[in-house]
Amino acid sequence: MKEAGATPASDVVVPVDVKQHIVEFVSDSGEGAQTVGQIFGAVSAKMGNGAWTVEIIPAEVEPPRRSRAGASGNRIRIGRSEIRNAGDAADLVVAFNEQVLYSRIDVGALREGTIILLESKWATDPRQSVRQEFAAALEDFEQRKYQVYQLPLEAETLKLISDPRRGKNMWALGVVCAIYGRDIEKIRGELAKKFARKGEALIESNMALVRAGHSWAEENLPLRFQVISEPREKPMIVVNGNQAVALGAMAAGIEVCSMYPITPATSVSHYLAAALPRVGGFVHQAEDEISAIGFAIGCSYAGKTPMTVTSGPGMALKTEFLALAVMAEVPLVIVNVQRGGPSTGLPTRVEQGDLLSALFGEPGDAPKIVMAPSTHEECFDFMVTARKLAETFRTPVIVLTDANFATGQQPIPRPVVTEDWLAPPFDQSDWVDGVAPYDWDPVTGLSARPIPGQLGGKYVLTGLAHDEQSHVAYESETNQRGMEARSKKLATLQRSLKPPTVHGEQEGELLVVGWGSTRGAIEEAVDRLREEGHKVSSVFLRFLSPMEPGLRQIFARFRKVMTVEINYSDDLEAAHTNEDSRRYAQLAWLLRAQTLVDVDCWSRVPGIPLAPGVIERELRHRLELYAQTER
Amino acid sequence: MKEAGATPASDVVVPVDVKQHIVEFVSDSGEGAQTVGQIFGAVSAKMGNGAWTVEIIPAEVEPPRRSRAGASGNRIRIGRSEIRNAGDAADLVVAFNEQVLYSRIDVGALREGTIILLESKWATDPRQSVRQEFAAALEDFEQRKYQVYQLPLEAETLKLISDPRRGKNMWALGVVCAIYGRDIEKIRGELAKKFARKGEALIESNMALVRAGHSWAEENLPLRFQVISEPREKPMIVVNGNQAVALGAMAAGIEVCSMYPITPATSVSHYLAAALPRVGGFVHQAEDEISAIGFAIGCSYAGKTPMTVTSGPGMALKTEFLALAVMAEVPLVIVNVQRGGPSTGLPTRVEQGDLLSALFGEPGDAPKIVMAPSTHEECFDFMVTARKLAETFRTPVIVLTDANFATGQQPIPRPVVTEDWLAPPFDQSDWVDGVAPYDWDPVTGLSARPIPGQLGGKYVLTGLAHDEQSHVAYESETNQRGMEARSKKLATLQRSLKPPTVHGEQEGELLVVGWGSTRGAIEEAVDRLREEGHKVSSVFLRFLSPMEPGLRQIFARFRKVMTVEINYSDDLEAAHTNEDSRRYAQLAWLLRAQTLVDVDCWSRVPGIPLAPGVIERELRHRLELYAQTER
Amino acid sequence: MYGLKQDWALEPRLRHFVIEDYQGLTARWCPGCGDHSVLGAVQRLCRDLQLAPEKTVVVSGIGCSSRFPHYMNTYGFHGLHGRAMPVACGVRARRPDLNIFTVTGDGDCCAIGTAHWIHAVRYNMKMTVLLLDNNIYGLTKMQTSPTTGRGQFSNTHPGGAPLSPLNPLSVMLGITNCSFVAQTVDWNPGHLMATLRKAFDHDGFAFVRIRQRCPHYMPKVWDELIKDPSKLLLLQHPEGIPTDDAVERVLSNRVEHDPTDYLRAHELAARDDVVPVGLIYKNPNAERYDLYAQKGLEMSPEERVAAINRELDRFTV
Amino acid sequence: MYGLKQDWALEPRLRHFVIEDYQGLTARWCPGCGDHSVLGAVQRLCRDLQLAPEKTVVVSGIGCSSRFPHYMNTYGFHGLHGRAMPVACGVRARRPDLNIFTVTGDGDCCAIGTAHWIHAVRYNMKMTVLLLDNNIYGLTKMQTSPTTGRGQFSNTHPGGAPLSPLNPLSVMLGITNCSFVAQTVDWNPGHLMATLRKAFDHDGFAFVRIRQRCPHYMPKVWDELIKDPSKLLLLQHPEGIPTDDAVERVLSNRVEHDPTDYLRAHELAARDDVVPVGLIYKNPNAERYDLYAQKGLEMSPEERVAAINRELDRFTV
Ligand SMILES: Cc1ncc(C[n+]2csc(CCOP(=O)(O)OP(=O)(O)O)c2C)c(N)n1
Ligand SMILES: Cc1ncc(C[n+]2csc(CCOP(=O)(O)OP(=O)(O)O)c2C)c(N)n1
Ligand code: SF4
Ligand code: SF4
Ligand SMILES: [Mg+2]
Ligand SMILES: [Mg+2]
Repeated sequence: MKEAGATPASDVVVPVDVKQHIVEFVSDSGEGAQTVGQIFGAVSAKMGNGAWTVEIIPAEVEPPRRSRAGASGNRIRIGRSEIRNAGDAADLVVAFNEQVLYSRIDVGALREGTIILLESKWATDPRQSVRQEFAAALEDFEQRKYQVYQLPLEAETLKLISDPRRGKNMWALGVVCAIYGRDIEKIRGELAKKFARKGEALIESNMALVRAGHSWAEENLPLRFQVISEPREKPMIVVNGNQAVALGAMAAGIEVCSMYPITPATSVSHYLAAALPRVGGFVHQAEDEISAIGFAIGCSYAGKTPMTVTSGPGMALKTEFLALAVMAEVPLVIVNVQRGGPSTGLPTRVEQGDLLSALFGEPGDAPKIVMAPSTHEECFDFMVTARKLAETFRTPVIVLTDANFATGQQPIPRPVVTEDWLAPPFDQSDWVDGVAPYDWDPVTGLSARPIPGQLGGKYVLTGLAHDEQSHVAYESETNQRGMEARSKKLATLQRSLKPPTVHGEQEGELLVVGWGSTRGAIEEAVDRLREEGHKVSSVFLRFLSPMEPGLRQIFARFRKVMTVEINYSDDLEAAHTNEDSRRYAQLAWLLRAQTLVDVDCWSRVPGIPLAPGVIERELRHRLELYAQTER
Repeated sequence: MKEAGATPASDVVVPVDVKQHIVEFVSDSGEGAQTVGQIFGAVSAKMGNGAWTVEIIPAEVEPPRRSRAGASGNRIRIGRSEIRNAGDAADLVVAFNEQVLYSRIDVGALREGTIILLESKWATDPRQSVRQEFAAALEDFEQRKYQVYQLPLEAETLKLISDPRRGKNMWALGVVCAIYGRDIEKIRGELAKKFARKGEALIESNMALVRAGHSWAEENLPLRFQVISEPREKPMIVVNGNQAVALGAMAAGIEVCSMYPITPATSVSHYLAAALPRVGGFVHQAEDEISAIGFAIGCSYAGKTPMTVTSGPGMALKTEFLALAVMAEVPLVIVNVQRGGPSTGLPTRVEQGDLLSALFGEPGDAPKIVMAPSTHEECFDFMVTARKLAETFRTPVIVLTDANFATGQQPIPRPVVTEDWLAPPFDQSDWVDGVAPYDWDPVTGLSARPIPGQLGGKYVLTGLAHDEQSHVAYESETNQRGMEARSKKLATLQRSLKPPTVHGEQEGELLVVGWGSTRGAIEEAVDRLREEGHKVSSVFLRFLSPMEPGLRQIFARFRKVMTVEINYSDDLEAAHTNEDSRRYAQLAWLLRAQTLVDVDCWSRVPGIPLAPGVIERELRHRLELYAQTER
Repeated sequence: MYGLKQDWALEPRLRHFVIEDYQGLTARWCPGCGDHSVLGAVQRLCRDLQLAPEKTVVVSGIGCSSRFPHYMNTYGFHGLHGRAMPVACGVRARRPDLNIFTVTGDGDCCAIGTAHWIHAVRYNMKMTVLLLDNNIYGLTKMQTSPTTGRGQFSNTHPGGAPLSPLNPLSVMLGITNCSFVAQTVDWNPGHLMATLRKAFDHDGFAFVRIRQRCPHYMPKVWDELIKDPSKLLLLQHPEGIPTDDAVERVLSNRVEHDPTDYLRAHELAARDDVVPVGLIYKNPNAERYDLYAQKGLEMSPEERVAAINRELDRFTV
Repeated sequence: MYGLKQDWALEPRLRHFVIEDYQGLTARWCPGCGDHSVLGAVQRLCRDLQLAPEKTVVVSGIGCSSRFPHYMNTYGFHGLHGRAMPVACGVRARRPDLNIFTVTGDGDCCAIGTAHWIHAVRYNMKMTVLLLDNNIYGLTKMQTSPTTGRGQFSNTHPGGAPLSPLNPLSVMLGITNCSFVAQTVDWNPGHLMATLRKAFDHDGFAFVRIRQRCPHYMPKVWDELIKDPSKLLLLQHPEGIPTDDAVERVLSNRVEHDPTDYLRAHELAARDDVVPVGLIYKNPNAERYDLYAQKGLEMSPEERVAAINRELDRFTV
């Protein structure tokens, strides 16, 4: 253990050059570790580093202090080039007490050698129990081979302000900025954004703390890391997935977000509630999720462009209306920010468990478009695409994101919004005489839809089986024809899609298939194995319904195909199942049925994102296993 | 055309011996064709014939008279041995006017040569339009090669009573009884059951009409058919599928049916509403389907045995609570009487469209037991099994029946109810000390559950991720463990199941796989082809989740495997799809994913049961197709 | 598939509408069903007010009564059981130009639709709402509805309904922002028309409970009420539903009632010896959520793109 | 897994319960959260009445307030958001022997749970219902609830809530069979206890709306009410909530109110200048659906088998 304060650093510490580094700030809830973590991420992005910032959130609203349950903060992974996942173990952790640090240890966020900057004041706490806990922890940390530096966090903060809980985060930020050579004047800009309304004085007092931390670290800490960055040419925005979705929604011309609060989807509407009125729309908070989608469907029927956003339990409630939207062909974008299921499950945690229910959740045949962005950029872009597809294919479109996206922040190129994205679905000129409201094209299944107000377009939308005139019809042939038309639309879209791009070699031993927010981690794992010479590639599906074409051909070029997903499957090696009963991961299930390829899977439900190192280990294990069983 | 009344029959008409015959009664709604159809079926059953009776129901409550939309009645198929589906075209139809007959012609219920007994009075109707319609129809019928006999239905009835609308059905019944040599004294018993409360006089006046019709036919109609019957040894009950479900529910010890009305499920609860109070229970009509299942879950949590019953749109609304029941392991029997979907769809019509949503409808992983009875007897038996499995496996069990069962009536052996079927799930002796409320067995995933009132069993049920103590738990391992335990239960049940029995040869060219109410028709079609020497067999799955074991082995013995289902799939020969995009029928999809066998399918959504002849034709076509493409 | 014109403004057209312009498919209700009279009344109302059919939307749920839109020759939305309200509110949200009628049944509104009904009353968005209350589930063949009388036989309560009926009027009066509650009967065309007219003119959520005959399943219940007009209590007031001689001749049991008198409204609504017909309650000061929802409707595409860019500025590093 | 004993009768045991017998996991609400006081009061009530913990079930939905069951050492059901009522009614249906508490929040009860709430009031099954009304969605981090004040900032209405709050008391008074409606505040332990006690003793659905502090998200709203006790109007009546000196000392603003006076109850419920605390309304004659539901509970297995055989007879040919 190093006693940081007591070890004057040599004047010139030569920075260690690193490709990427993972930094965490953890504190009790309310001590502001989240704020400074975000600022650190934003400043790094501004300087041109790749960055991924993810929140550490306690399960309770006001958890007890100095408790594992109360850990609150941020993990920031920065790198020379783009960073697309939260990485493996942390390289450096700033902890405001040893208990919150334990919550990170519990989830495996640390490794041997991790540098810990730990508030030192607990050693002299008036409560004996606290002193003991702290001493025991220090001993334990030494055994775990962490590099601990004690920080006089509160003591130094108190030199500048009277309530250290309102400032030690800034001082700590200063320390970390010194370690990573961050430009602290860039912090000013971030603080100005944050405290715009609260006035210059607050910004200044915070900057003073940052500077103080910075100077202290320069004098007392022998730690310097350099993550080379190149200033960007194009403007970037730093957003989490929910913000990207919200911005994408506005750019898509969506003017109504009809929702009911649910974690982790709510923050999409929090931002939209503030922003939509500024761009000419509003958020409707309905009395429940059923009403939320019903209201959105009403909007869409009336020619306006709505969305609804929710998570697992809310999706369940929307099932009936979703089927109506499919049956009556009402365009609608539904965003499902997936969380841990089933039932209330793990409300704040990540899972990819809603794929099969998105495809097959509704009684009866309800073909619809299902998309899953796999990057932050796609979170934005897919909203625009989804709205376009919804209108063109006259159908609901489900966009599946997840809690990993919701809380993970990343710099992405600033999108250029164009006016035609906003265009209303239709003008109100007269409906073409004699064209039926469901004039299903015999090849594509597509039809144009009339909007109330359009002369000559009058029709009565119904969820009953209906003919081209939207008249209720009980005839066998009519029912078959309507079903066929709706099914054809998916085939039509599928014909317009390109096969997905394989990441890595086009053929080899193992192909890893994924979808959604795991992309960054899976590709990083695959790249590590490739560097070692393994013939592993990966491919990501962004369209799940219809599925992108050409999969069988791609799969055929690999000896073995498997998916990696964050949802439940019976393990390949589990004793309780056999080939007859094994329950596969959700994408694997789809791929098996569609391609008849023996697609294996490795999936887990840890409630946290899959780290690249974890995936790497499992892929390595699979490679060995396949080698044993198949050669 | 034969002018029946005008053609005195020879004294002794020799009856034509037939293996089976299909008779229909059709009238305007309210004219009682349904009543007499049911009586004819019951009497035939009583005499020892196999019988299947199915209602013909108009879509509206009080449709206009003499309209195709208004056709109301019954089809009765009787046979020497057991009859397990409604058959192909009718052999003999009694029609109260020619318009309702057209509605039967429209759905393909008639064939060349079908005998029609048609009310003659329209020829002399005061309205010219009616006379014209009637005349035109007679001409048309001749062209269609039907054998038409005119009946003085109203004229003869008027000889006995003043309002013919309240009696001509009975007279017609007498006619048909004469044709088929039915014992008209047996009718008395049926009438007595029906009119028990209304008094002897009504029964007598109806019997008089039956006798009059009988005599008239003996004198005037040259038609006699003989369907040989053997008096049964064991007592039989005549029930439709919904009644069988309701009786099974009571026999299973279910004391609460918590429901919200929805066609075609409601009749289960109509009967239970009358019967349950007699056997010590009650029907709860909730304010909606969500509340209905919530109430049932509350009952079950409190140690009582409830069920809920619904159809498509109601199932959609139950999605969220169903996931809770899976997550918190609450035993519950859910009956889904499937109807045409998606959305409101075809409320009165048959479909098998809810299989995938039953398995995968809930966001997150929600393994549960899904069963589908394939005969009327199973409709009864599976309720008893379902309740037992629900308790033993501590899980919801979905029983999928459909509108075909709901309205099809059949004689089945009278079940012998035993007391242990009724036993409450638990006594209230103390909970074993130290046993957790979710003491998941590491091999089977099973655990016993405490019931409020049990000393020492206190726990707080939750839909959040939880540990063995039912404490909310956010840890990765706990979440994984809970999921695994719930998944293991399916594997455990699967290990206890036997492979399904193949109908026909154990190997061959084509294996047809089916589920649910199509069994009778599929096996009849298969048998016809087998008689012609085709190597076709069939197999029925009654467990859909988990699936019965040994399927791969069975499939391997056939050159080609396909499913026949009443739900939507892209046709094998449809131009709009290809192997990449074809959307398969629901069971086919499951089988492909699980077995990786290239399971083909033929499925349709006509809203009416698949007739054996239709299936036979399609199988024949498939045999040709396979022969072309594969040899 | 994307349009060109941004606004929904309609060029003025010189058109005159006759009753047939509002008639859609032939109504398939039972003979004598009260829904027929309501349909006729709504069609006459449209004609009298010369509502452009293409600017008129009839939203409904599922039930006999909810087949209403098919029989109108306007735009219609025959949605899900119990869910007419959210759809109608959604249609209204960004379309102040449309005439909206919402048609619902006693099961549709007061059972499965309860939550949406309560909250729609509170949102108070401008529309005319017709509750066709026949005290039974008609379409599904005679199950108890929340408004079914206690002891009444039904298929789900063969021993008689165990609870006294819910009173939709009393329920609504307890909801903040409730702005217009009227009651009428389908078999008094004069009063029905006058009530619909008043409701249509109301600036907010105008709720009319129409006692509707179901001769098919509940002949007795309705016969009694129809045969004895003294069972109806006609509410009169200058602010209320205007009544003419024809109406007053039949409805001799009358009382003055100021519809802004909240407690009196409660008292009247709760009466079960008579059926009060007329305007039970009106609150002209209730807040309107549709006015809130329509904000920003006038923004041009350029303004919107500029505004979105300002949003992106917030995230730009 | 099937049991042997048919009846649920418990042999009498001689046991004495202390407060710790009702304490479950450590409550994880924010410091100062009103839920803590309600939890304490319910635990004291159980102790005072010596309720057998294993015969007591606490049912809830989802929300901060709905974590309640975990902190009790009884049976509990922490179900779905908005769906506490149907579950609690189901528990009651065939178990007259259990003590049932239902705990819900203002979002849980008055937004997503509206339909079940309205109908549970109508069913009037015996249970004690606690609405922990903090005027906000707590668990999901500060969104508008139906009872949020107009203009109040929230994360879904950063410009202020657009509508005046729903009044749960007024809503319930409009429901047929409503039998017990009381209001109290979490920060007056004496009145809270007295109210819970009265509610528990009520034979039917006893609904208590508890104004509950959420210092985390709504410190101002609650501070104002707490600091000025004259904002509370204490209702007093021999039939009402008994009040002692301690309560009366704090609550000096008092009025007599006969809880069986329906119109007066409406008038009081609707007041927004003060918060009436006490028993707003009581109807001892309301019908009870649980009595209907319990029919046949006493039948023996032999009787049931015989009855089922009689049913089979009906179908036998
Ligand atoms: C989710 C759902 N549940 C149930 C039904 C079946 N259903 C159709 S209409 C209806 C009730 C109709 O009663 P009401 O609303 O009073 O209308 P009425 O037919 O009497 O006019 C029911 C239960 C359905 N279509 N959807
Ligand atoms: C179906 C569903 N929708 C939304 C949510 C998210 N959610 C959980 S609690 C809650 C609201 C909590 O507010 P309230 O009922 O007032 O309880 P409080 O937290 O204030 O005590 C919401 C919207 C959910 N769990 N389930
Ligand atoms: S059943 Fe009743 S409500 Fe339905 S159409 Fe017939 S009369 Fe009207
Ligand atoms: S957020 Fe509010 S309601 Fe929730 S625990 Fe904290 S103070 Fe209580
Ligand atoms: Mg009705
Ligand atoms: Mg709340």
